[in-house]
Amino acid sequence: MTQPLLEMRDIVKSFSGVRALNGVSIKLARGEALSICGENGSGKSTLMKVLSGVWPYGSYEGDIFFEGQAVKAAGIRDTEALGIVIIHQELALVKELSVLENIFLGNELGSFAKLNDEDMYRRTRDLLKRVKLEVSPNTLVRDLGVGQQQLVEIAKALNKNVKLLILDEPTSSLTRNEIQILLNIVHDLKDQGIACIYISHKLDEVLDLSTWVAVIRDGDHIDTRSAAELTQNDIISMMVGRELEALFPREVHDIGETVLRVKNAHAMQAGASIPQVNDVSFELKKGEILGISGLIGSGRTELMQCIYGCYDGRYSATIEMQGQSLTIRSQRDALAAGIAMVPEDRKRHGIIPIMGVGRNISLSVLDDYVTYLGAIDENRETQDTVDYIARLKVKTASPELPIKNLSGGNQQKAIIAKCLLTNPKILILDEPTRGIDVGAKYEIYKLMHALVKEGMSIIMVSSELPEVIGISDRVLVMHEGRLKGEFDHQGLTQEMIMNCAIKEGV
Amino acid sequence: GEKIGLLMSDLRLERWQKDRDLFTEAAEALGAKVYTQSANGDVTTQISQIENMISRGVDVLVIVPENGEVLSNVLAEAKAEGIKVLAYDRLIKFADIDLYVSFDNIRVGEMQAEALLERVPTGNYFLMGGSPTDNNAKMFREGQMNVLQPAIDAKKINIVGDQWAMGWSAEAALNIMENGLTANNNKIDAVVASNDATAGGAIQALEAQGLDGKVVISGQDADLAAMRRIVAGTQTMTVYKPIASLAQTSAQMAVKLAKNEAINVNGHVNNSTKDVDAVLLDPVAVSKENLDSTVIADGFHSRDDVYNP
Amino acid sequence: MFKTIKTSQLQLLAMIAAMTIIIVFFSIATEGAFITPRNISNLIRQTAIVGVLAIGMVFVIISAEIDLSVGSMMGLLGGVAAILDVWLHLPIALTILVTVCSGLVLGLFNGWWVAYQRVPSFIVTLAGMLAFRGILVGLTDGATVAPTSSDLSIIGQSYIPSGWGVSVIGVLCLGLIARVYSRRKSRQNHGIENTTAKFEYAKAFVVVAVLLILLISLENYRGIPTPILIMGGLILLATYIAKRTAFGRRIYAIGGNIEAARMSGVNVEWNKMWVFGFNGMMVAIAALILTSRLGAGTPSAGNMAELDAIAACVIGGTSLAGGLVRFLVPLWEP
Amino acid sequence: MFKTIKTSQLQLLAMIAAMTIIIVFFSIATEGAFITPRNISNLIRQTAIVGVLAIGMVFVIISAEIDLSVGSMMGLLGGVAAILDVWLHLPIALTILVTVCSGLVLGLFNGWWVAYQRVPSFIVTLAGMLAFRGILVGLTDGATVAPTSSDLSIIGQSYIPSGWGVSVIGVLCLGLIARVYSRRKSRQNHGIENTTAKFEYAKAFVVVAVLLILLISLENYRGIPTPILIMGGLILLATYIAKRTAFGRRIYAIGGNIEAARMSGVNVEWNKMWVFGFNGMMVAIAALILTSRLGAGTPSAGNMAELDAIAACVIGGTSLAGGLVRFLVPLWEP
Ligand SMILES: Nc1ncnc2c1ncn2[C@@H]1O[C@H](COP(=O)(O)OP(=O)(O)OP(=O)(O)O)[C@@H](O)[C@H]1O
Ligand SMILES: Nc1ncnc2c1ncn2[C@@H]1O[C@H](COP(=O)(O)OP(=O)(O)OP(=O)(O)O)[C@@H](O)[C@H]1O
Ligand SMILES: [Mg+2]
Ligand SMILES: [Mg+2]
Repeated sequence: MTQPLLEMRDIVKSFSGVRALNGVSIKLARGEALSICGENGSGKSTLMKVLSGVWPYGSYEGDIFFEGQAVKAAGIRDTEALGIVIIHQELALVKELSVLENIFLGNELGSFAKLNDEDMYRRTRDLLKRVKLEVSPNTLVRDLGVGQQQLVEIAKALNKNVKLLILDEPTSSLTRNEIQILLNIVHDLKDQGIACIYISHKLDEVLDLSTWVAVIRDGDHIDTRSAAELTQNDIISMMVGRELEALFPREVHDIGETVLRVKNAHAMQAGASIPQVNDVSFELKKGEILGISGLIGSGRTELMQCIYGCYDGRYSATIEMQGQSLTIRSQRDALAAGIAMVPEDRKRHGIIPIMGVGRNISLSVLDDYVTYLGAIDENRETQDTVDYIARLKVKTASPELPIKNLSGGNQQKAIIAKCLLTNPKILILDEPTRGIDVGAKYEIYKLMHALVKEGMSIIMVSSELPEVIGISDRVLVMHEGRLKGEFDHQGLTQEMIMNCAIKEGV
Repeated sequence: GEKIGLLMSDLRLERWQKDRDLFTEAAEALGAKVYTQSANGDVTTQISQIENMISRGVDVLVIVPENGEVLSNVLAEAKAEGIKVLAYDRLIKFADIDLYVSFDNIRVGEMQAEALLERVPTGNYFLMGGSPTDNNAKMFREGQMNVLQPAIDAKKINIVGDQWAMGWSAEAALNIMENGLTANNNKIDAVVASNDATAGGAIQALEAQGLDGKVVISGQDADLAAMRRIVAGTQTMTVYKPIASLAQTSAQMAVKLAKNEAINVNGHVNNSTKDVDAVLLDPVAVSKENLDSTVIADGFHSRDDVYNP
Repeated sequence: MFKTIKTSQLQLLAMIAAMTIIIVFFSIATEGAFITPRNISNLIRQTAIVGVLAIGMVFVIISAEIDLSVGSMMGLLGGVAAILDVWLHLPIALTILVTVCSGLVLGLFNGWWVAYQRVPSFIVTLAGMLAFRGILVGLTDGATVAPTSSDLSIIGQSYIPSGWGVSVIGVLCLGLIARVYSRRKSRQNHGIENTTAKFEYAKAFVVVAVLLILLISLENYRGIPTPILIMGGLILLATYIAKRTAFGRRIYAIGGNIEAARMSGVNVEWNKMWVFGFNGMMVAIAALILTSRLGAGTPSAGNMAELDAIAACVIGGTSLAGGLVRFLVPLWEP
Repeated sequence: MFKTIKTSQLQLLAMIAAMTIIIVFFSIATEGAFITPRNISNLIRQTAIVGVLAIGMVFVIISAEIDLSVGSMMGLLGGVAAILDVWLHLPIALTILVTVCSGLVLGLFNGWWVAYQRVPSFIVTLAGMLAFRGILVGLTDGATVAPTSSDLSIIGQSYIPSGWGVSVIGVLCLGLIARVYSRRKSRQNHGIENTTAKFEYAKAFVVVAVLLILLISLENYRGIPTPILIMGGLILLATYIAKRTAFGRRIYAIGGNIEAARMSGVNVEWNKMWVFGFNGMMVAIAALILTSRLGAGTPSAGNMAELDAIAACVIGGTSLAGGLVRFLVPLWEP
């Protein structure tokens, strides 16, 4: 390594006394890619926030050098001027603005008094083509799915004058195709001499892309090694501190009779007459994990929303549970019937940011703790939430810490805890392991198996094919709102699912 | 018949509802048609309402101004259209108006002070003014001081507090009085309150100290609540402005203005633009002794209402 | 195993400092008259009405809505109370009951439009502001309705006899210390690290001290004013609802993230409507105090009171953005 | 190539329907007096002040803040204008300049507290509401400052001579059609799919027709009232700022997701401060119209005007939550 482009030395960052980073050092040259691996809450995002100026100079200890110069950024604008561009783990798009407006936000073309919309339009279109996103530049971001929004973020970053691109878990909400697009883009950038820092829990991507892999555990820098000499298992053992026997624990389930029967589900896009879910019928059996796969926008989330009673357009579906027909008009009806759902968009539908972790977890079952005079039995409540925090290994300083201060993966675990506390018969998980580290994923899979053994049934929507294949007993594949195929897990391969998900016709 | 636009400042108060009813009745008896609007205490609303009346094509505007100094521009328009303007109860300044019908406000203040001074020639006086933004409130105070100043100079009476109740609000008066009593250790002998609403608030504070009926207090408007307090002995006096005569006189004058007939005036008041023709009516000081012969005899309140609440 | 967060120490110091400054400032400004028992009694008596309004408003604001109609509604309900008392000579208990129920109904009506019809609360309550005032003028013909019965005066103008006051405050102080103790105990049981005992007890001690000083000043004048007792009781009730009941928790969740609350099975509409209902009852109680204090129902009563109430909430720490700060009375946080 | 969304067709129809209903209703209610040219002239003249305030307020609300001080500020600036005119006899141009600059300064002052000191705008402007009113009473001693010079009256009370009015409206109509045409052209050049030509021209035609009908009614009375011309000009300016400048776009972003805006490198504080600054200038212009209409500066002027302005914004479609609806005047969307 000659003159490194970036060097971070002994970075220490604490939040009200708790050390999130404990002396981390990294180095990176032009044209190289560095992956940072670590469990949820190990401090990866925090390190990147220090680098990009979100935490300004002075709020951390240690030194940062970029192109040989010490960086003392007061804010994100300073680092952007240097050519450091970050795509945050939590999406930073303005939902009310269009794709075009978001991409150029803060960097608008044109003079002070007049914007040059034509040029911006042309450039946006080119950028969207580059990330292979087929939407109009004038679409509002709120009308895009999470995955599409992620692509917009990437386009936005590409639009800037970038020397160092930081991607904080960019692929957690993408399917295989988009991930491939993204990986290709990053490879191109590397060839152009642009450096990348890449954070992901998907180790195959990490090995595919990186020159170097740095591992962080609990804020401590474990090691940085050349990617060429590492295997996935090496990384895992560095991250977790022990060996995992298998990524996907497979267990035999004792599958019983049908508990849920969904017939003729239809859903129309709000305000238009484009079907999102088109005549879908399926069954779920007791003690079964049912995987649902498909491309982004294939209507999986919408189908789940129909079952959970929270789709916000027109929809209809006949739902039978254990032979009884059910009318589910709201989330409350669903919960009362024993159906719980972990939503896809954690920030929007999952957490109450300012509430404590514990109180987020107990929100759905408050009625169970009510004693006299509407009072909550806090003793019992705390007992249960603390139990679940321990059981799911949610990493939090205290159950009273506002949930917004938790790392993304730990927020996800807290939401799963919330659903489990309702003691559901049917658990719907929409992208349950998005942004969760391998260790925790493993825990969640084991938990799913345990739950199913207790007689629960699980529907899991997932864009990660290995996960779908590795965990489910049965897999449904959706395409453009229709059910396209049904597979048993025995002998199922990723190619079979992809073929089914992409193929037109029956 | 003649079209009369009646523009009230604030119909939310009992006092002005009476004015409206009496005026309308008298004017319609003379064959005129009356359109009424209330500005609910807002100056810009009143201006808009005057404009709307002009475009309705009325012959006379009878205005109770919310603020008598801000109507110059809009009244210039009325003048240009040949519409006559009568200022009702409150003077309109900086404008070419045709007639001013009112009670003598300075005289009201004098009556209040005289009544109190007669009963308590020496002692501590507390001044409870009306709304600080109301010009009439200042005229009342002027009248009060006309009477009180000689006694102050002679060191017979002592002013121990001087406050203004925002918006003539009873609640504000109550708080002011409570604090006033506290600051003076209850050593207050007379309260010069400018109207019955503020008097009502002050009396609540006096009552809490067991001073109601012991401290003399004035008022104005002859509200029903005030009449009952006078009967009960907690309020000393009020100034009764026979609204009936104000309303009826104004109605007659308005119709005469509309018909371009001559008018008998009994005074002139300068409004910074000209000496306006004025008809000034006499207010009446009402206390326990003469309430039957004035307020009740006029039918302003019924005997039953006053004596049997 | 877990740690607790310690921002509240600062808060406490800030409050004590602010109080000291205010007291010193006014004492100097009024040449000592400010800290006489009688003046303290006056001061807190005069804040009772706004205080009660603020209690209801806090809930509305925490659920990320606003109520601009409270001033007019207080005027209207005060008028209703006066009419029941003066014109209809109803017994005091019935007057109170009818007024509070009317408040509940008006509040629920506002809330129904906001929650179920999805009209922004700003519009609904702006309309309410105009409508309620109009109804009041219509009901009373713009007249002052007076004089109220002596029974009604008790609510706003009387004092609690000495012995009672002492016991009330005594019970409060004991209750507070008991609560601090039991909470520490339960935290320990769940392995949540406690703030240092010294600090928690210091806090409780400050509260007890303030209450006792207040009690002594008030007893030195005439005893605890009834409206203050009412307000105190309502504050306790509101604190209880906000912090100990499922309803309070849900409101907080709705204000924090309405969509996530809905996904968690919270009946958003119902809870929102009842927030307005509760607010309506608080307005009714404030109206009773007002009418009792004035000895009359007047058509202009409560003008602009909504602004005072909102200001009290905001300055007291509830953020308008909804649910940011959860304590009506930070000192009461156990 | 891409599709554009067509919800605006419905919007257009709804607006036309609403207008028709209102006109018919009032015509009947007022026995025909409603649709006389003179009354139309009155009506739109009377909305000018609230209209101008609403223009500034829209920006504040879009950036997810609130300004409760505009009523008091308008009172104060109106008083300042009256003092400059009545007491100091300044020439009209100087009076306007000083008033507008004072508005800018007051607005920036509010904005500085909100943006840089992070005090919630609710508190800052509530304080402003009280302070500005207090300063006004202090300046004028609670008296009305009158009468203003005849020059000042021009702003609020005069009319644009007939010929001028026709040309102004004519230019507007031509400009509008030219804009529709050039926009279609440029979209075509860039391969953006256009809505059908018929629809776009129909829309432009409706706007032109409404403007012409207004013009005819107004000319039938005295011509276009100056305050309406001012308001119209400011609406054009505001629409331009909101839709065609980087400042406007950034305000939307700040209102929509302040964190995202900050992450995108938008100088959030600076832009917020200037939103209040712009609002201050609008308040100053409204104050000039007000003083000119009143022919005086009065201490109670502008009371509660903040509520009217906020209501106008909310009803006009800006969501209080900030930035949800982006059109100041839907009809003007080209
Ligand atoms: N603003 C904050 N206040 C308090 N603690 C914080 C804050 N931000 C982060 N933390 C804590 O710092 C630690 C590191 O968080 P960080 O977000 O960097 O984790 P991460 O490695 O990115 O995890 P993930 O893989 O889940 O994204 C966590 O324990 C988190 O709770
Ligand atoms: N509010 C909306 N308005 C318009 N289009 C929408 C809206 N919400 C979603 N869509 C579109 O609907 C399609 C389906 O969305 P969604 O992402 O929920 O499907 P999915 O199969 O669950 O995909 P994934 O979960 O992998 O993102 C997408 O094309 C998305 O752009
Ligand atoms: Mg992270
Ligand atoms: Mg989905």
